[in-house]
Parts: sequence; C-alpha cells; structure tokens
Amino acid sequence: MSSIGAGYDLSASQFSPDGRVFQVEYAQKAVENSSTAIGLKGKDGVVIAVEKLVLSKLYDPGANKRIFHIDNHIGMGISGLISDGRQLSETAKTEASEYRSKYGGDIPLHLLNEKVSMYVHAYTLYSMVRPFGASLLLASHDQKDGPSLYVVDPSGVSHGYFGCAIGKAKQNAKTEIEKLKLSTLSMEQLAKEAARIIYVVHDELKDKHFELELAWVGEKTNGKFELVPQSFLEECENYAKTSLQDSDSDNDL
Amino acid sequence: MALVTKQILDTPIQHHFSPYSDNGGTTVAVAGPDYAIIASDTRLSAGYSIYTREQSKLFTLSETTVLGSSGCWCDILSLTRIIEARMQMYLHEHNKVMSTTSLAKMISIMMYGKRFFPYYTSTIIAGLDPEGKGCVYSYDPIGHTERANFRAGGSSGALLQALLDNQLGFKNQENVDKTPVSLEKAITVVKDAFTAAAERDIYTGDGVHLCAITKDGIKEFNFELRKD
Amino acid sequence: MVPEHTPGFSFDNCKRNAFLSAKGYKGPTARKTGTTIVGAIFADGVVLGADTRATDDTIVAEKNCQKIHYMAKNIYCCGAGTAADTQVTTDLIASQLELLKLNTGRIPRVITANRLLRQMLFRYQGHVSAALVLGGVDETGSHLFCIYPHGSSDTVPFCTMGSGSLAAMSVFESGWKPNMTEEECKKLVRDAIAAGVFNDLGSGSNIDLCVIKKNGVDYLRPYEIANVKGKKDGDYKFKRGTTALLSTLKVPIVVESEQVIQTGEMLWRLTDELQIQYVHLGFLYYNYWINTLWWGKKELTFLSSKEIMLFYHKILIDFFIFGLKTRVLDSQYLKVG
Amino acid sequence: MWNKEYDVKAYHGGVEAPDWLTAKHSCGTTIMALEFDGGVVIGADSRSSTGAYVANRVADKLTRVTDNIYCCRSGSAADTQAISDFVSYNLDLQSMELGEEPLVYSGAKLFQELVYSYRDSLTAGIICAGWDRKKGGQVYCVPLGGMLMRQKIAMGGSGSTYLYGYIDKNFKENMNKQEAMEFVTRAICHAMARDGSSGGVVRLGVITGDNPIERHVIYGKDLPYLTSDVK
Amino acid sequence: MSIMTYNGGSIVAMTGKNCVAIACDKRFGIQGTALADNFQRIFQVGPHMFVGLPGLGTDTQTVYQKIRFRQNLYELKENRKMSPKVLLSMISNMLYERRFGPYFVEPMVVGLDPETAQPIVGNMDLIGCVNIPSDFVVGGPSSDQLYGMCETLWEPNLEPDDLFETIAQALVNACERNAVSGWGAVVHIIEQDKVTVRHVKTRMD
Amino acid sequence: MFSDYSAPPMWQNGPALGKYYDFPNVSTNKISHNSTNGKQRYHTPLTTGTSVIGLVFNGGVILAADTAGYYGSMMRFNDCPRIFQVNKYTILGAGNDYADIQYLNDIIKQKILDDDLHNDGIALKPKSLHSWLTRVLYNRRSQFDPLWINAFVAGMQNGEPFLGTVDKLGTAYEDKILSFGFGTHISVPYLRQEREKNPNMTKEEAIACIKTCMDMLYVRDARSGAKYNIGVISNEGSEVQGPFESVGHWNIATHGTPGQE
Repeated sequence: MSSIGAGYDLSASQFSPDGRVFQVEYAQKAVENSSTAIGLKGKDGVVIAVEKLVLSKLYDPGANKRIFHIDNHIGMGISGLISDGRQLSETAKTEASEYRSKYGGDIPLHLLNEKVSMYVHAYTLYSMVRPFGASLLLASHDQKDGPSLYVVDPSGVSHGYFGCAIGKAKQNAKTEIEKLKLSTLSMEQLAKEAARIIYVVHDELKDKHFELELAWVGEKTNGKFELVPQSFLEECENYAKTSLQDSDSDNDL
Repeated sequence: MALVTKQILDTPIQHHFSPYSDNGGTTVAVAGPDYAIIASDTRLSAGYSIYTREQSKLFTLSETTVLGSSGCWCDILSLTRIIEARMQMYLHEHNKVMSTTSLAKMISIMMYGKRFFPYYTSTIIAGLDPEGKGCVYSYDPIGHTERANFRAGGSSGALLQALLDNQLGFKNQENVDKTPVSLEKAITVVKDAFTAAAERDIYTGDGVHLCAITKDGIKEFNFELRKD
Repeated sequence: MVPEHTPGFSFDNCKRNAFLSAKGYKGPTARKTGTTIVGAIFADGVVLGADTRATDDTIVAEKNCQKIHYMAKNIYCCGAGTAADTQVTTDLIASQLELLKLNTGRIPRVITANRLLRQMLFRYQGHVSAALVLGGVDETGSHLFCIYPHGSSDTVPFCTMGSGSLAAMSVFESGWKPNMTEEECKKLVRDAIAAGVFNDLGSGSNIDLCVIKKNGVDYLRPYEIANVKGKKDGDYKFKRGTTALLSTLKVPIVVESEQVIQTGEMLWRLTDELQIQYVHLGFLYYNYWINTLWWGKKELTFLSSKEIMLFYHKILIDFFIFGLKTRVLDSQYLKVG
Repeated sequence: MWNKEYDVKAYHGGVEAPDWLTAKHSCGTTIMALEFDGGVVIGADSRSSTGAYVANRVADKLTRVTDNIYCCRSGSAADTQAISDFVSYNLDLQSMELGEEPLVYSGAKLFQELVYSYRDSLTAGIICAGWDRKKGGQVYCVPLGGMLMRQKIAMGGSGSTYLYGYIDKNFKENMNKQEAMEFVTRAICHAMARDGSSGGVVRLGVITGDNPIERHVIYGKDLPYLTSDVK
Repeated sequence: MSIMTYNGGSIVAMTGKNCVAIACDKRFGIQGTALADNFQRIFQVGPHMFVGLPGLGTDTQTVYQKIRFRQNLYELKENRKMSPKVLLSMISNMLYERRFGPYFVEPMVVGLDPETAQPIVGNMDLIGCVNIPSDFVVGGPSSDQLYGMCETLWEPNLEPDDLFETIAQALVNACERNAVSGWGAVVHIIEQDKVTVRHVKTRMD
Repeated sequence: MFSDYSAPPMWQNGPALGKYYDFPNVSTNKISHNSTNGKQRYHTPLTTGTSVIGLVFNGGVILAADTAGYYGSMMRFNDCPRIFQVNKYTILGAGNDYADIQYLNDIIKQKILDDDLHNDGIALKPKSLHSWLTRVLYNRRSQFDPLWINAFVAGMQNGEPFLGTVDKLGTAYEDKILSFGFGTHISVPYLRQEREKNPNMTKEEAIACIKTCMDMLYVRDARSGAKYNIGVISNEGSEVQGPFESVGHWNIATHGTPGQE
C-alpha cells in the first residue's frame, strides 16, 4: 500500500474508491514506526510503560518524555510523533482545567477521552490539516469507579482496555499482555510486568538504546498520577532484566 | 425596626471605587556639571496609615539614569515596569543602553499615551546626558516634561521647590557667587530639604534614599528622618 | 464691653460663604488635631495622655500644641477634633466649673464636668466637633469618661480617642490591668501615645502626660520628646545685603513717659483672668441657663424647693427644643459645605 | 508645569478619613426586656460602635431612670443618653411632687412623647421597663417613630431581627425569675453571635418589688452560646 | 479652587533675638488678574505690635476694622496697651463667634510684649485656634512654600539685620513659586527702640 | 481560559437585550467588556472577610485571618477560611470580598496544578506569585472592574522569609509586618512595638504575638469572628493551623456603677 495512494492520499478529506482515508492510515503507520507504549489496568490501579527509544547518545537522560501529566489524576502515554503527542497533551490539559473551572472537580476520564477523541477526529476531516501521528494511552483512577484506561487512535477512534499496547511492537506486547491475569494484579505487580514486557518486546537489533518510562495511578498513589519512584523503577528494571535472562536461558535449553 | 432592616440592607452596597490612591512621598533631584543626584523618602502611606517605612521610590534604570516617582504607587509600579521592559527591547533592538535623554522623551510619550486615564504620579528622572553633564527631567501626570537643574516633586514638592531655587539656583540673591554647587554641597542641601519636609509634611518621613550619579557609577546613601 | 450683636454664634456670613462655596471657592479648612488622646485609671488616680501635633490637611500646622486642657484643679480634659472647638468647649466648661465652685464652695465633681460637656455638645449636634477624654479625681474616687462629638459619653477604665485611637487601644488592650501603680500606668499611657505618634500620621511630635491624684496633679509637658526636630547639616545664614531693597524706613519709638505699675507676675495673672472673661462674655447670655443646669444625678437632692424645680423644668424643655431647633438651623447652613 | 487639575492631592481633596473617625457613635445593640412572675428582667449586649470599630466593648445600655424604672437604649448614643437624662429628671421631679415613686407607664409615656415629637431628628429605640405598686412588672416598647406598646416581651436594636423566630417559638408566659434570666441571656447571646453590631458581655437587670435592682454581668465561657458556635 | 487664593497675598512672621519680623507681598488680584501692587495686609496695632491678615481681601479689611474697634474699647477701658497674647486671645474669640460662618482670614500677630519685651509670633486658623510657636508662622496661598523655606532657613537668635535677610529670602522665594503672590514685598522688623520697614524688590509677574 | 483574568461576558455573540440579531461581520454589536470609559458598573463586596495580618519572624513568616464571612453587619458564615497553602514554599492570605477570594484562589490552584503537570520540579515561588498578583489586580482596576481583594503572600525564597501584599488597585509592597482592614490600625502598631523590642522573634514568640492580635481584633472589630487560622511557613515547610478560638478578657465590664454614667 505504501506510497501508492493513486492520488487519493493527498488529503485527509478525501476517500479512496474503496472507502479508505489514506492520510489516516499513514498517520497510523507513523505510530507503528514509533516506540512501544503499553497500559495495564489491574485491580487497584493503572500502569503506563513506554519504551522511549534514545536515538542519539548525545541526548540528555530524561529528555523528550513520552509520559505526560494531564491533571492530578490523569496521565497520558504516547506513541508516534512526539510533537503531535505534546500538542494533544496540551489539549487534554486545557480540557481538564476548563472542566475544573466550570464544574469545580476532576474531569472523569471517559469524558476527557471523548473530548480528546473528538479533537483528534476533527483533524481527519479537513483538507487543510494533517491527522495526528500519535496514539495516546489515557489512564486514571477514581475512588468510586476504580481504574480506567483508554487508547485514542489517530483516526479518533478510542476504546477502553484492560491492557493495551501501541507502537512498534504492539503485536508482541499484546501477546505478552494476554498471558497475564490482569484483574488480579496489584499496582506493583503490574509495574513489574509492564517493565518486563517492554524489555521483552524491545528489539535489540534495530534499536540500541532505550529508556523505560513507567508511571502509575491508583489506590496506592491516592488517585494521583505519578511517575514510579526512582527506587522502585530500578527494582522493576532489575525484575525485567532477570526474567529476561531466565527466559533466555530457557530458550538456550 | 425599620432602622434595623435598613442597616442590614444598606451596609453592603456602600462602596465607592476610585482607581487612584495617594500614597505620598517626596522626590528631589539635582543636576550638576558632572553629576546628578536624586533622592526620595522611604515612607509609603495612605490616609493616616503608614504602609511601610522602607519603600524607596527610586528605580535604577541604567548605569546613568535613576527614576524617582511618588503619588499613586500602583501606577508607579506599572509605569516603571513598562519602562524597564521598553528599555530592554531598546537594548535588544539597538544593542546599546538607552541614554537618559532618549529615555526622557520615551517616558513623556508613554505617559501622554494614557492622557485620559493617566498615571497619577509625580515623576522625575536624573542622570547623565550623552555629554556627561547632569540632567534632570520632571513630568506631570500626563507626560509634560522639561529639563531642569533641580526639581522637587510629590507631597512636599511645593515646600521644597522654592528652597531649591534659592539654595541651588541662587534666585533672588545679590552679591553671591553663582557657580554651580559641588556634589557634596548639593547632597547637604537635599538632605536638609528632606529634614525640613519631614517636619511639616505628614506624608514625608522615616528615611531618605539618595543616589548620586557620576561617571564612576551610582553611589547610594541612606539617611534617617523623623518617624512620626 | 459693647457687644456688636446678640451673644452666641453668629451666622451672618453663612449666606455669603454658601454662595462662594456654590461658586466653587472652597473655604480653607479649620485646623484639626488628628490626634491620639488617651486616659487610664490606676490605683490612686487617673493618667491622661496626648500627642502634640495639629494638622491642616496634610501639613503639620503646629508641632507642640497643648491638648490636655485644664478644667478644674482636680479635672483635666484631652481634646481631639477641630482644634478651636476643643479649646473653646473646654475653656467654656472650665469657666462654668469655676463659677460652680465659687457658688457652692465645693470641689467640682468629674461627673458634673461630664454632664456639662455632654449637654453642650449635644446642643450642637456634632457640628462642634470635639472628641474628649475627661479624667479627674473627686471625693467619690477616680473617674474617666470619653465624650463623643454628638454628645454621648462612656464610662470606662481606659479609653482612647482621635485618629490614633486604634493604635493606642492596641497598647491598652494588650497591657492594661486593674490597680496599676502610678509608674506602670504612666509607662502604659506613654506607650499608647507613642503607638499613635509613630503609626498614625495625624499624630506626632511629643508626648504629654497629666497625672491626677487625690493630693495633686502632675502636668508633665513634655513627658517625653518622642521626635527631635531634624538637625540641619548646612548653614543657611545669608550675608547681609543679599536681598535687593527698594526703600527703607526706620520709625524710632520714642518713650515719652514711663510709669511702673505692677510686677510682671501680677500682670500676667490679670491678663489670664481677662482671657477667661473674653471666653465667658461671648457666651454668657447664650449659656446662662446651661450654667445653672443640673450638676449630675447624685447632687439633685440639695435642690429641694419646688419653685426652683419647676423653673429648671421649663429651662430643660427650652434646652431640649432649642437643641433640636439648632440642629435644623445648623444643618440648613452647613449642608452647603 | 504641574497642572493643579492633575495634582493627586487635589484629586482626592485631602486625607481620606477612615469611617471610624467620621461615623456617629451608636449602639448597634441587642436589647430585651420581659415580664415574669413578680417583676421584669432587662438585658443588653455591651457593644457600642463608630462604623465597624467597637468604640466601647463594655458599654452599659441599661440606664437608670428611677430606682424602679430602667430603660434599654438603642440607636444614637447621644440621642438616647439625652432622652434618658430628660425623662429621669422629669420622673424625679414628679416623684417629689407626688411624694411617691412614679409609675412605669409615666416613664414610658415621657419617652414616647419625646421620641414621637422629635421623630425626624432623633434616632432612638427604647424599651422602658420597671416595677410599680399598681401594675407590678411592666415592659413598654418605644420604637423609632414614637409609638408606645406594652409587651410581655420586647426587643430592640439591630440584633433583635435575628431573634423573632426564636422568641415566637420559645417564649412562655409566667416564667419564674431564673427561667426569665436564662431566657434573656440565651436570646441575647444568639443575637450577639450573628449581629456584628452586637457583642461583648451580656448585662442583665432584675427589677422586683421594692428591692433595689439586681445587676448581673455574664461573659466569656459563661455565655450559653458563643460566636464560635455559629454554624 | 480655594477662596484663600482668590485675592492672593502671603504673610510670614519670625522671631529673632529681641526682635520680631513680619513680611508680606503686596499683590492684590482677582484670581489670575493682578489689580494692585500696594495692598495692605499688615497693620500696626501698637508701638511694638502688628497684625497680619492673609485671606480674602474684603475679610482682611473687615476683620481689621473689628480688631481696631475692640482694641480701642479695651485700651479706653483699661488705660493700658494690649499685649500680643491678649490680642491673639481677643481675635480668637471674635473669630470663634463665627464658627459656622467664618471670615476667610487666618490672622497672625507679632510683637514684643509691652512688659517683658519678649518677642512673640502667633497665628490662628479661620475659627480662632491660637498657635504661639517659638520660631515662625506662615499664612496665605504660598504657605506650603513658606513652610519649606522657613523650616530650612530659620535659626534661633538672629540679629535684626540677619532676621531681615532670612525672612525676606523666605518670602521672596516662596512667592516666586506661587502664581497669586508677589508684586513687591514689605518687611517689618520690630525692635525695642524702632520699627524698620523695608520694601523689597521682587519679580513683577 | 483565565487568560485575561476576568470572566467573559455572559451573553456572547447573540444580540444584546432589546436588540435584533446582527449577522457576524456586519455590525460591531459586541458587548464591549473591557471598556475603560469609567462608566462601567463594577461589582462591590458583599460577603466580606475582615483583617489579615502577617508577621516575619526569625526564619519564617506567619499569616493569620479569622473565618467569619459578613454580609453587611450579619455574620452569615462562620467557616470561610482565608489562609491557603499554595505550595510548600508559599502561603496566601486574603481579605475583603469572599467571592473574589475564591475566584482568585481557584485560578492560583489551577496555576499550581499546571506547574505540577510540567513535572519538572520547578514550583511557583512567593515573589513570583506576588508579582503576578500585582499584574492581575492592577489589570482589573484599570478595567474599572476591580477584584475587591487584599492579598498577602508569605513564603520562603532562597532560604529567606518573604512577606508581601497587593491591594485591589495593585498597590504592592513588602515589609516585616503587614496587615489589612482593622489589623492595619490595631495589630500593626502592636506588632511594630513588639518587633522593636525583639527583632529576632522565634516562631513560638511570633505565634504568641499573632494570637494576641487576633484576640484584640476579635473584641475591637465589629466585623470579626472568634475562629481563626494561622498559616506558618519556614524552611521546614508550610502548614495552615487552626481553627483557634478567641474569647477576650471581659473583667473590665464590672468597672463603674451599673446604670449610672
């Protein structure tokens, strides 16, 4: 399909004869070329993990973060073009703060998800704009409604998930996620598993360096979206590395 | 009972809003052949209350220019901030610090720009002009400006201007040597002027902050005044 | 002396002044004592205190004015408000107390002074703007009153008045206690005035105190010079001949004859009395009845005759109606300002 | 150059005086009196203010008219003091003419006469209460405007607006002295808590028979309801 | 606009060593228009006593007449000269009579006490609040400027000739910064044995 | 949304009352909200909070304010806290119109949240907040639509205590002792005297001084309440303590003869 739109791929406002919008599909392609991000929803919280590929050794550690705080209780992980992701995070922040100034409380995630999806979708309708080349993971935890996790696609489609993956290795990651009994896992376990999965799906051959970004929200954090503390992050990484070695040695056998 | 109901209903709507306040204070500036000095008292007040005893009303704008202003303090804060921003822009555009003379013109234009909602301030700037001579510019609230050799402004402006005419300008004196006074002598006169103002003007007191501007930079002095 | 018109206030200029005022020519303001005045009771008496600044709007008109006024040998009174009003009001009542003393042969009571001041002020409905702190010691003990311009009064163990009253009150509220010694009380009153002097722009300069005890009065003026006049660094003496002259006329004063009459001291006493006379004459007719009004509740009993009582009754009603009429009259004139 | 039109001082017309310097001295007050078996209880808060400043926090608004008749004052301090002086004087005069203690009604009538005649110039709301031989304990209310009404229970002053519901619900006739005192105290406390112009201590007076008045001062934690208890 | 600036005219008085001085400008105008340069605001009311009446021109003259009247009666009745303090007291009572409809003058009295020769300067506001300081008093539309000048220039125990320079400089410079004062000035120096009247040159604009 | 720190007009884009509909770009029948012609009606304080006092001690700052909300002379609310913890460096206190205080506090809270969301460890410092308040309040006064607020910012910056205030006009200044309302007249003289006696107050001494002030204000301000909060900030962090209660001493009520003058 690549680069054979036969002229139907010049505008997002144009369908191809077989009913596809190529611009949107290209945008999805952009996501698929990008680093993997996964979200896991457990019994008392959500964890977002991102494999942030470090394209140059000259980058500052921690630069170009792919996990954003949207509000006290909401976090966002992105895969795709980082600048598009940043733009969407700003949109989401504005939505959340407007909701607070009008209604005086935290915005429920399903509503924010809807607003962001509609915003993304609007960019698939006009010829003068380009769809967003990023997919989003939105995570939150509510005292009463429990944890929730959504994924927004460049087409503006969004779904709630128990566990999901976007980016380069989304298939592998999904397979790994499906092996877990998510609804029984605590936040700590989720974090470790998420770290492990990122390490598992990371392709050493194509991409040398990466940083693991790990953030969570849930009962343990009092409903606040936070980056996983440094010490625990290291613990998760160690866990991931050891289990990786274990499975490697399994394979050797 | 009618009285009672009236009291409750009447009181909350008895508010008058004036965008201005008179926060008092006095500024005096003197220009000499190779120096300029400017001084202000440090009392910030309103009505019968002293807000603070330690508020200098001088703003150092550059190595060669100091602005002093008294009147409506919120307008002074805004005016000086905008001046500072405009000077910054000037610096970036022209790669040189604004001279006292250009600054004097700019302030006048800025103040006139708010002709119908003026900054209620009595502003004076003192500094060295491009030739290195001392200069003093004073402004009325809507931006009229003139260059002078000495000027007093603010709540004691009326008390002190005549004194400066007499002591620094040798007005109405015969058989005296009329050469411009030295820096030291000028500082003494300015200091005594503030001492006199503090005796008679309730809005002037607590202390004096004085800046002496010469080619070697700005030197600052502080003096005490009466505190009642 | 020949009065130029009926005694009492003259309203001759009111119409003219109102006309000028309507034209936009405001009259000058009267001198105010922005003022901190206080009083406090201690174990053996009363301490009164005052600052010494008088202002004309934002200008200090007087740096060392006297705000603790003499009422009687055992009674003093601090005044705040329009300076002339406090001066005249206290002088007037002082002269009446003196007359009362001469008539009855008794030391006047503080409560009497309070009543007289209150009634005088009530008659003028606040237009005579004097806020007073009245203190004294009589045979019934130490008394302190604060009297408001409209003619109400409070009995309190400590009080403050004037624009610095809140500042002074903070000192009393945090430091006053019953049965203080004289020194403690003086210190507290000094602090209260100092709070006014340094925090209120309407008050300033020195601190005056007046300690009234059963056996005498200590009038301490100044008790403390809280603010010293600023010292000048420069010399501002001109050389003779600096000012340009148009003409000079010297008028010698030739003494044609000399006659020594009295020593200076005696003469001073005479002139002082004369001053009181001046105050008194202006108001004598106007206030003759207030002069003989009731002297406070407790002393009613010695007025036993029915005739006298009825006479007083009539006067009292006069007083009341007149007070209210004055209010209408005054407000008509004063509204224009 | 310094145009007077733009002179800050000219614009403001001098020093702005705060309202506690210019306001009239008044009793923004809660006052109350009620008849009980054998006499009357009168009560008042103790705050007198100029503007929002509490000029006297321990004022006594229960003023003697005769030994058996007292009045509770609300409104302008100067006006009410002058009026009560006047009434007091006249009742003293009357008692000397009659040779016996005057009736409470006489006092109330005098108050009413004055307040009504000078209704345009006086700001005075007065409750006159006391005891006499003929009718026992009586409470008369003379509100602004100068009407006169005998009431079992009377209230006045700005604080009383907060109390009507409470009184309607809780007032019972023929209380005994203790009940009456507690009732008045409690009511005044509630008004003091809500009304900014009332506050300080509760002053009570009980006038019964020919006995001298019995005075009480209740303050601090002894008050049944405090400002801090407001919901 | 204040009525005090309607006709203009400022007065200043100072004490010196065994002498006093009183000075005023000579302008008489109606608001901005100057009409005369010989208006009298200082009046001699005794061998060693002068009274200055800054304010509205008509009131200056009326009040002066009233002062003369009362002073004459006093001197007839008492057969002695008025001292400055008594004069102040008298004027004060006269003005307070018109508490609610005042004359627009702020009188000042200078003189040497007839008995002690003590120098006295005193002034009062328009309703008669007397002030007798030890240094100087000012009045009229340029009183702000005069306050500034006098606070700096005045010092205790000035000899008559020095006192003249000080008071003249104070007045002339103050008037120069006031639009409704000026047009010549006159200074009176009062000593025990003589009164010196000097007319001083000023700007005429 | 809060970009110009004033509410947008309520009836936007539609025809003004009594007017017919105007099509866009045909006429300029827009409600001019930010006009500075001086004729605009501004709101006035309704429910008000009285004094706020601030005091710098050795190594920190204290702010205090009571919790009464007055509607005219009626104490309508007894639980209106006016001391807010902004973040660990900063405390905010405010007096005058409570609705405006809430409005301003909401904006500041959102500002703090926005700051936190950057997740860069940089937080709003007291001097910045103070400066920002100056601009907001001055801007509103220039539109003739002031926020009726006297705001106090207390905090620690570079290890040094900071205490500043801004009034409804944008008049801003800093001092060791600051106050609003009756506090200016009653507390400031007392605190100035105490600080003169003891320039290096400890935290405990300072709190004792502040409590004396609140007691005095309770008995002398007819618009004060008995309950109050104290915000304390030092290098150890910030906290809002309270509510405390004032009672006042009343034994002077027994002075004099009752019923007599």
